[in-house]
Amino acid sequence: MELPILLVLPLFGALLLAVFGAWRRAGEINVAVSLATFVASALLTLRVIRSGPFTALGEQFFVDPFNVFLVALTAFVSFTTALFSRPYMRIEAEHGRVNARRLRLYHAMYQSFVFTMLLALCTNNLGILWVAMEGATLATVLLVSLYRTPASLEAAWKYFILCGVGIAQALFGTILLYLAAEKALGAGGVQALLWTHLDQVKSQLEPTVLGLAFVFLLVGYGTKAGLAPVHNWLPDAHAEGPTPISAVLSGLLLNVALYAIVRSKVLVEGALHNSLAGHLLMGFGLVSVVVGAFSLWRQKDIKRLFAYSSIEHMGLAAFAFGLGGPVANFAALLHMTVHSLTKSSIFFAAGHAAQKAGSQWIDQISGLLLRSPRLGWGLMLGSLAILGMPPFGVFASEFLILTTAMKQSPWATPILLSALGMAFAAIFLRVQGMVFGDSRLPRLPHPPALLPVFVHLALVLLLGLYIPPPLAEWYRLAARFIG
Amino acid sequence: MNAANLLAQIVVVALAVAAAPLFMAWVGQCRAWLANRRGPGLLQPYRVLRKLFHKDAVLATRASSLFRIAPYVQFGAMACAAAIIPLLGTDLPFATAADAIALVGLFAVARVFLALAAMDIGTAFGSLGARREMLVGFLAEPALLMVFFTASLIAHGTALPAMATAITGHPLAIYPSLAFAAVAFLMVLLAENARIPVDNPATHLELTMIHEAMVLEYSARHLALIEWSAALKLFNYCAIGFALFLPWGLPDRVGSGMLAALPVVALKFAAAGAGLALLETVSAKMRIFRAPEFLATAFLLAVLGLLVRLLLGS
Amino acid sequence: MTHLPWSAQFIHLAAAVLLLLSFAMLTQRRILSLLDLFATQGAVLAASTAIVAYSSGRAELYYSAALTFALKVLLLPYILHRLLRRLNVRWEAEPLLNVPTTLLVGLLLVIFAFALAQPISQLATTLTRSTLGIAIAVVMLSLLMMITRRKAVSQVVGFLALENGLFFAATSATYGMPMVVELGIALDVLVGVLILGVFFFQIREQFDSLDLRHLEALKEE
Amino acid sequence: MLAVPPLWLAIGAAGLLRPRSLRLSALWLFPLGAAAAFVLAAASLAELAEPAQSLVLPLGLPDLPFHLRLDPLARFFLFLLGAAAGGVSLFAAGYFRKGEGTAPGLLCLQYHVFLAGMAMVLLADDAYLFMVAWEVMALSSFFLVTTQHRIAAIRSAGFLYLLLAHLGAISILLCFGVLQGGGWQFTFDAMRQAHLATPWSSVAFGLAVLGFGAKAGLVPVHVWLPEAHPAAPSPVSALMSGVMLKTAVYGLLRVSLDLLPQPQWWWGLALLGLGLFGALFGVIFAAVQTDMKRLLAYSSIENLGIIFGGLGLVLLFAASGHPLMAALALSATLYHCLNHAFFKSLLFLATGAVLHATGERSLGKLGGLIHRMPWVAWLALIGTLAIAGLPPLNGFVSEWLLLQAFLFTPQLPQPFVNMLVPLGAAALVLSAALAAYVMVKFYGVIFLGQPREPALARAHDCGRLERIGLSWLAAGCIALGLLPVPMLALLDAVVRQLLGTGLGTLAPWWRLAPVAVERASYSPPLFLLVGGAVTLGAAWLVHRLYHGRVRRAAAWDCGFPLQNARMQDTAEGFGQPIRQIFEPYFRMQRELPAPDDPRPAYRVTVEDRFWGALYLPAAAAAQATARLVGKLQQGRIAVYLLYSFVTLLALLVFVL
Repeated sequence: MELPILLVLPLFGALLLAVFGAWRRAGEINVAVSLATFVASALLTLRVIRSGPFTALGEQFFVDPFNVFLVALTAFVSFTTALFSRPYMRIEAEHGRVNARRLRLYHAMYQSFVFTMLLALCTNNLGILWVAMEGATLATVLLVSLYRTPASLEAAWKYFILCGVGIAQALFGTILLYLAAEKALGAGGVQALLWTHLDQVKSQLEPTVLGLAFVFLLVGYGTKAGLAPVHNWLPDAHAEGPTPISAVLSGLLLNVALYAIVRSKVLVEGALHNSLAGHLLMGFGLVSVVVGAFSLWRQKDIKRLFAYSSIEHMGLAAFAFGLGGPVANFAALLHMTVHSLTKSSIFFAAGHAAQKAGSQWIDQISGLLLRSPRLGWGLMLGSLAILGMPPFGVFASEFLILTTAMKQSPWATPILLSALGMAFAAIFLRVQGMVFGDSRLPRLPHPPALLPVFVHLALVLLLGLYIPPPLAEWYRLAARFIG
Repeated sequence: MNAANLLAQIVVVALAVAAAPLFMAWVGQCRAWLANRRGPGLLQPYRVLRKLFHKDAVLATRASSLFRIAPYVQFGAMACAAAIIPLLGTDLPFATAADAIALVGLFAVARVFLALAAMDIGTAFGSLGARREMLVGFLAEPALLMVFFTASLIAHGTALPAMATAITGHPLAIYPSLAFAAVAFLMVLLAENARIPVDNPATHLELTMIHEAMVLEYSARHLALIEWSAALKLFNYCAIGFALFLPWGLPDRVGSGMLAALPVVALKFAAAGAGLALLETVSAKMRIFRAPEFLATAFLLAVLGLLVRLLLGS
Repeated sequence: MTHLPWSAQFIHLAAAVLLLLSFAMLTQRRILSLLDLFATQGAVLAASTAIVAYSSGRAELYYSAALTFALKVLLLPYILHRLLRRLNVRWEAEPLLNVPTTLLVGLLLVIFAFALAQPISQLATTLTRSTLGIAIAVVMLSLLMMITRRKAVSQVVGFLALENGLFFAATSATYGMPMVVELGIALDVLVGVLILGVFFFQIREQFDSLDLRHLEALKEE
Repeated sequence: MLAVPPLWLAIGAAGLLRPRSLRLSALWLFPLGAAAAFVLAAASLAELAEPAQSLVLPLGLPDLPFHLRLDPLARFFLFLLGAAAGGVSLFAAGYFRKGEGTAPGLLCLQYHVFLAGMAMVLLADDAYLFMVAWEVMALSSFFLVTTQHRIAAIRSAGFLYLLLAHLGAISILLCFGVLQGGGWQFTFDAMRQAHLATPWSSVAFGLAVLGFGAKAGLVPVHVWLPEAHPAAPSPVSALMSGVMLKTAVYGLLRVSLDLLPQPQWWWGLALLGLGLFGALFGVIFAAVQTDMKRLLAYSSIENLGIIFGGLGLVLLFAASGHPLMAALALSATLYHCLNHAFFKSLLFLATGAVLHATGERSLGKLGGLIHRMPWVAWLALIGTLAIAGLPPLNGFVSEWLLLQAFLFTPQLPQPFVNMLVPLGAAALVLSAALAAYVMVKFYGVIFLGQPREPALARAHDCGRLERIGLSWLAAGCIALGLLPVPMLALLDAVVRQLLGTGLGTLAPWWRLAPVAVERASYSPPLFLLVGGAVTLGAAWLVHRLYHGRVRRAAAWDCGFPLQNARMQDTAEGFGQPIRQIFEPYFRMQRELPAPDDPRPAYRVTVEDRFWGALYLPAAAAAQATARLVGKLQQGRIAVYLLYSFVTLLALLVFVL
């Protein structure tokens, strides 16, 4: 019963906020709905942990450890982001950057986005997965252009077109998958797109077609996951949209897109009996890591900076999934978790910092530690965490990924490590300039919401030092599901 | 370590301390003769010391206690060195307390204290002298160590008695490496004891002086101790030279043999003093910035000696 | 060819027309004509879907055909027409690639698409499987069109044509996707077009033009 | 012993309770931390020779929980940490009076996390915990370095520090990756058992040298050190230089002698060359510095160079089958680590006291402080003499031992190595002699002479806790100088653990004779006894036989009455001979005044050639690559679509 509630809640929230979104208390409604969603996801998680994977609603929905962990993560991050967005959007309104209508749009679309994410994660139907992914684009594209500045319009346009084209390629991939599945599962069957059924017959699927399908799916969903060289929409959209949206794009959307790729990879690997899919994923991952790391060097905009960092980290996770095997999959799942926690907390801090400075330009922000120490520490620690500094959890996952890579494909490790070093130099130099030094930044009209920042960072810190056995068991189960 | 040994040790040190000004005077006398002068006589240093000890010490107002300690430390270090060097025998008890490296360290202690004392007053001369002294020191010290190392490769140890007996204890052989080392040692000796061509003990010309610039502020008993320890240092260096390159005639146990060795040692000193005077007479003082080249040459010669030793095994 | 049933022959004809229309769209510079071509493409698509439905006896494909007709022949062209009239856009600016080169590249893409379709269509069990190559070619030509156009509207038309190609691929290779997916896709396309409409106004409001040259400011310098 | 790191963490966390309260941290937390440090030192020393103990904590990664291990090597370095940190913490309790930009409670947290991080590095027995502790150590020290982050130079120093630390950590991580061999096994135990092929073990060794060298300031990855040490508050500089650099030595020891199989002789030779080059390089640069903490930082480069050179010798001997000589060299190296921890911490703390009293770091503005700050001055004198390698203090002992190791070079299998090792001895003595030069400059310019600024007249001596801290470290210098034999006997357990052979018994306690008394011996107590007796006797005799009368008068002014403090040698002046002799080493810019300049000014800057040769080109290359990659994002949507299209086509071709 948790599953329908989980899905209906954000949908209901979206409708509610479409009406009351401009209300004075809309932010609180948003938080309340998100909290309810999170509670539902927690219940769902408990159920999966207790009784294992299950399908629901005529096999249309399927929950296993792999996606339920992402469901919980998604619900959690969307809840904390809602917490953050309440004062943030209020300050934005005060600064005159959004009016009541746009605020309503914002709230309604926020919940719709959460709905599409959860739908994409829970559905058993690869077609619906595709529909939900496209829906996620549609829900967020107007949010990216929320400020109606030339730059935000341009970013939204690129986001829309590039992701639209990308996702169209994924649709073709899905069609090819369907074509192959029909052969195995019988023509015209509704089950032919159900992942659970496909998974059972994956070794009978036609390899050539599946190889081609995987290329389409990889390029298609890879566009959404921000893998280089089809990542170009990502920095623009992250930089120009409101910060809560940057946080959820980076923290959730990229994860879900990667999830879609991994689901397809499982089928393709089963059919191909070779590691073509893994190698392709590793290649994309490696290119993304390198492109992301080097692009960081020339950034002047704080949100663009961390957007490139997301490309880098998605590349790392993709690389790990490509490596395959229990350790690498475990590491990739851990990496997805800690990345989305850390990156969203960074965006929270960076958003407030930019609000303070009245600009996203890095050289306009300085001395955060003097003027608002908590914000400064949040940004500093978050950045260090994302740079893979122990004892934060990102290090744990990077350690696992790198050590596995050393074992399985040693040639890739120097590339990865030097890219990580490059990223460190680029990001840390800029963050240090913003956090340290003297400051003339003004005070904010409302106290910033820093609780989510520190909650996220505390979780990431915990994961770096201690992964609770249930969580570890859960990751392990999920890793086994991915194979 | 029995009482006789201890007594012998004390006697040797006392002898060295007492004889050092005499040797200084002997070198001065030889130089005077070579310059066709009569010279002040061999007792002149003792007269100077006595006069200085009787005077009231005049200290600069800004002098700290470091300034007052330094002469005693220097004197103590030199006397200690005299106890280590096998002057009259190779079996004196204190020899095991320190080896050649410790000896070099001892000289360094004296140098560092004197340089610090020179800087203590805060005059231009003092710091200038300190700087030049340390410049000479940092080049001379490694060179001296390399000389010791060459000898230690022959002796299989850095203990000074071992070095002294290494040559005498074996059948007579020619050590080309020791020739290099000897030349290097001579150069170090000249530099370390403020002799021509590196420094001129007889001049107070500020452009060139090293040692005298440092001790400019000292007077009375402090100056006396410094002068005495300078003499002792020269004496010690010569004794080291004898132990390394001319160790013949040293008894290997405490006893009457030491008395017999006394004339031999005196003869060596007389010859060395004359040679030193001759060397100083025929050479000219260098510019101060040639000094590093001079000492670098010494260092290189010593290293060459070491390598020759390793290459030829001789 | 002679022993093919007439329905298959019709479908082949429709496929050929679709390919031809794609080439026409690639070269068409008047935007209103482009819209007409798009509507025609939609009509051919709907017709071919209906024929497939008839020949294979699958009822849900009729719904698919009807949906296509309603959406791609009536609704979308109507919306776009209205937008164009209100935005007052008529001509495409000079394309990034000149027409002969575009056609040449298009030709190469068609060859590639046919090669690509070869192994897939051998697998398909449908009557229409041989048209899969054409579907892929339509997809690729639409992509090419998107790359070479400079006006936002023509890029969108390219995008919709891409969607058509995909739809054609789905029907030709598999007799269409499950209905629930079809509906979802249709909904997405519809919402997408509506949002695009909003966008056009926002863009014009900001830049006084729908030329994509204004949308090249965000870059690494 | 294991309770100390958590205790430090708790003390640090307690600082956060009232972050602005100076009383809490100065009166309670820092002294408590110092007490914990002393307990750690005492416990480690007492158990030094006990067999290894292991512990697995239920923390860390699921398949790789935290492994801890206490063996003699770890205990020795824990002793070093505790002993030095105890003194430094006591000093810090008195030192952080005003807060240094960061709130005192936060500073207390960072400081104690730093201590705990170092302890955990030494305790770690698996790669993950090691890396975590290693980076925690780097991170906490980074925050301590950037305490006064409002100064731009300090920010860039901190950045450079953390960047190089991170690159070093990456290298170490790669090294562990190689060490694991084939299986995914990251406990040190598993690494010991992994049989690595020779080329791979050489790769691992190279990576370890690079990674640990970056932390230890090994040339050419030393550039952060002279920037970061002056930037940090003095107790932190003292800890970084005295202890943190030693964790790098520990790491290299752990990898090269414990984790790796049989070492190769050329590793030793390479490390010897690198280390001694670094020693010379460091001391030459130290001689020309004008900032007192930079001078000490370069001196740390020198000392770590000597230590690495010693390690090279150890490896060389161990690989050539001369375990006894290797044991001698290892004892010397470890002893030097301990010595350096004491005297360098002492000197850094002394500079801190000077800095607090005068607000000046530049040697050109100090002078004559022995009159105003006698405690600091006399205690610093001990450190100065010790670091200059003068008997009977501790610096001399390790130098002596190391030279013995060089001199007793047995017949090595490679003839040319036989030739090179004595050259190493030459480089070592040269750098030791230059160190004396440097330290005379350091001490003389700061504490002796006339005050170069009028403000120095207001300088005050340090407080009570600070004196205790300084005295502890000075006492350590003396004790280690006078009693090397008992300490070496304790060290024997470490040496035996790493090499299998120790130096054996070194009796009697008062005489150090590692090989044989008749070949080489050194007896510091006797030495001090005789030297002291002669010195005091001479003084007694002089006063007894003559008199002790003293008159005070102005210093002689050569008849030129306008002598002032500016006529003394400046720091630049004192370094001038070195600058001239070693000119090709420096990238020097000099501004000389014209003869008719009414306001003559002299300025000289001396820079490291490695900047131009290594670091700037690397940064430029990264920038160029970044520019190239930046071209991907050039703004035109058609091009982005083209990327997508081309990627798709390329992959399709690839798959078909």
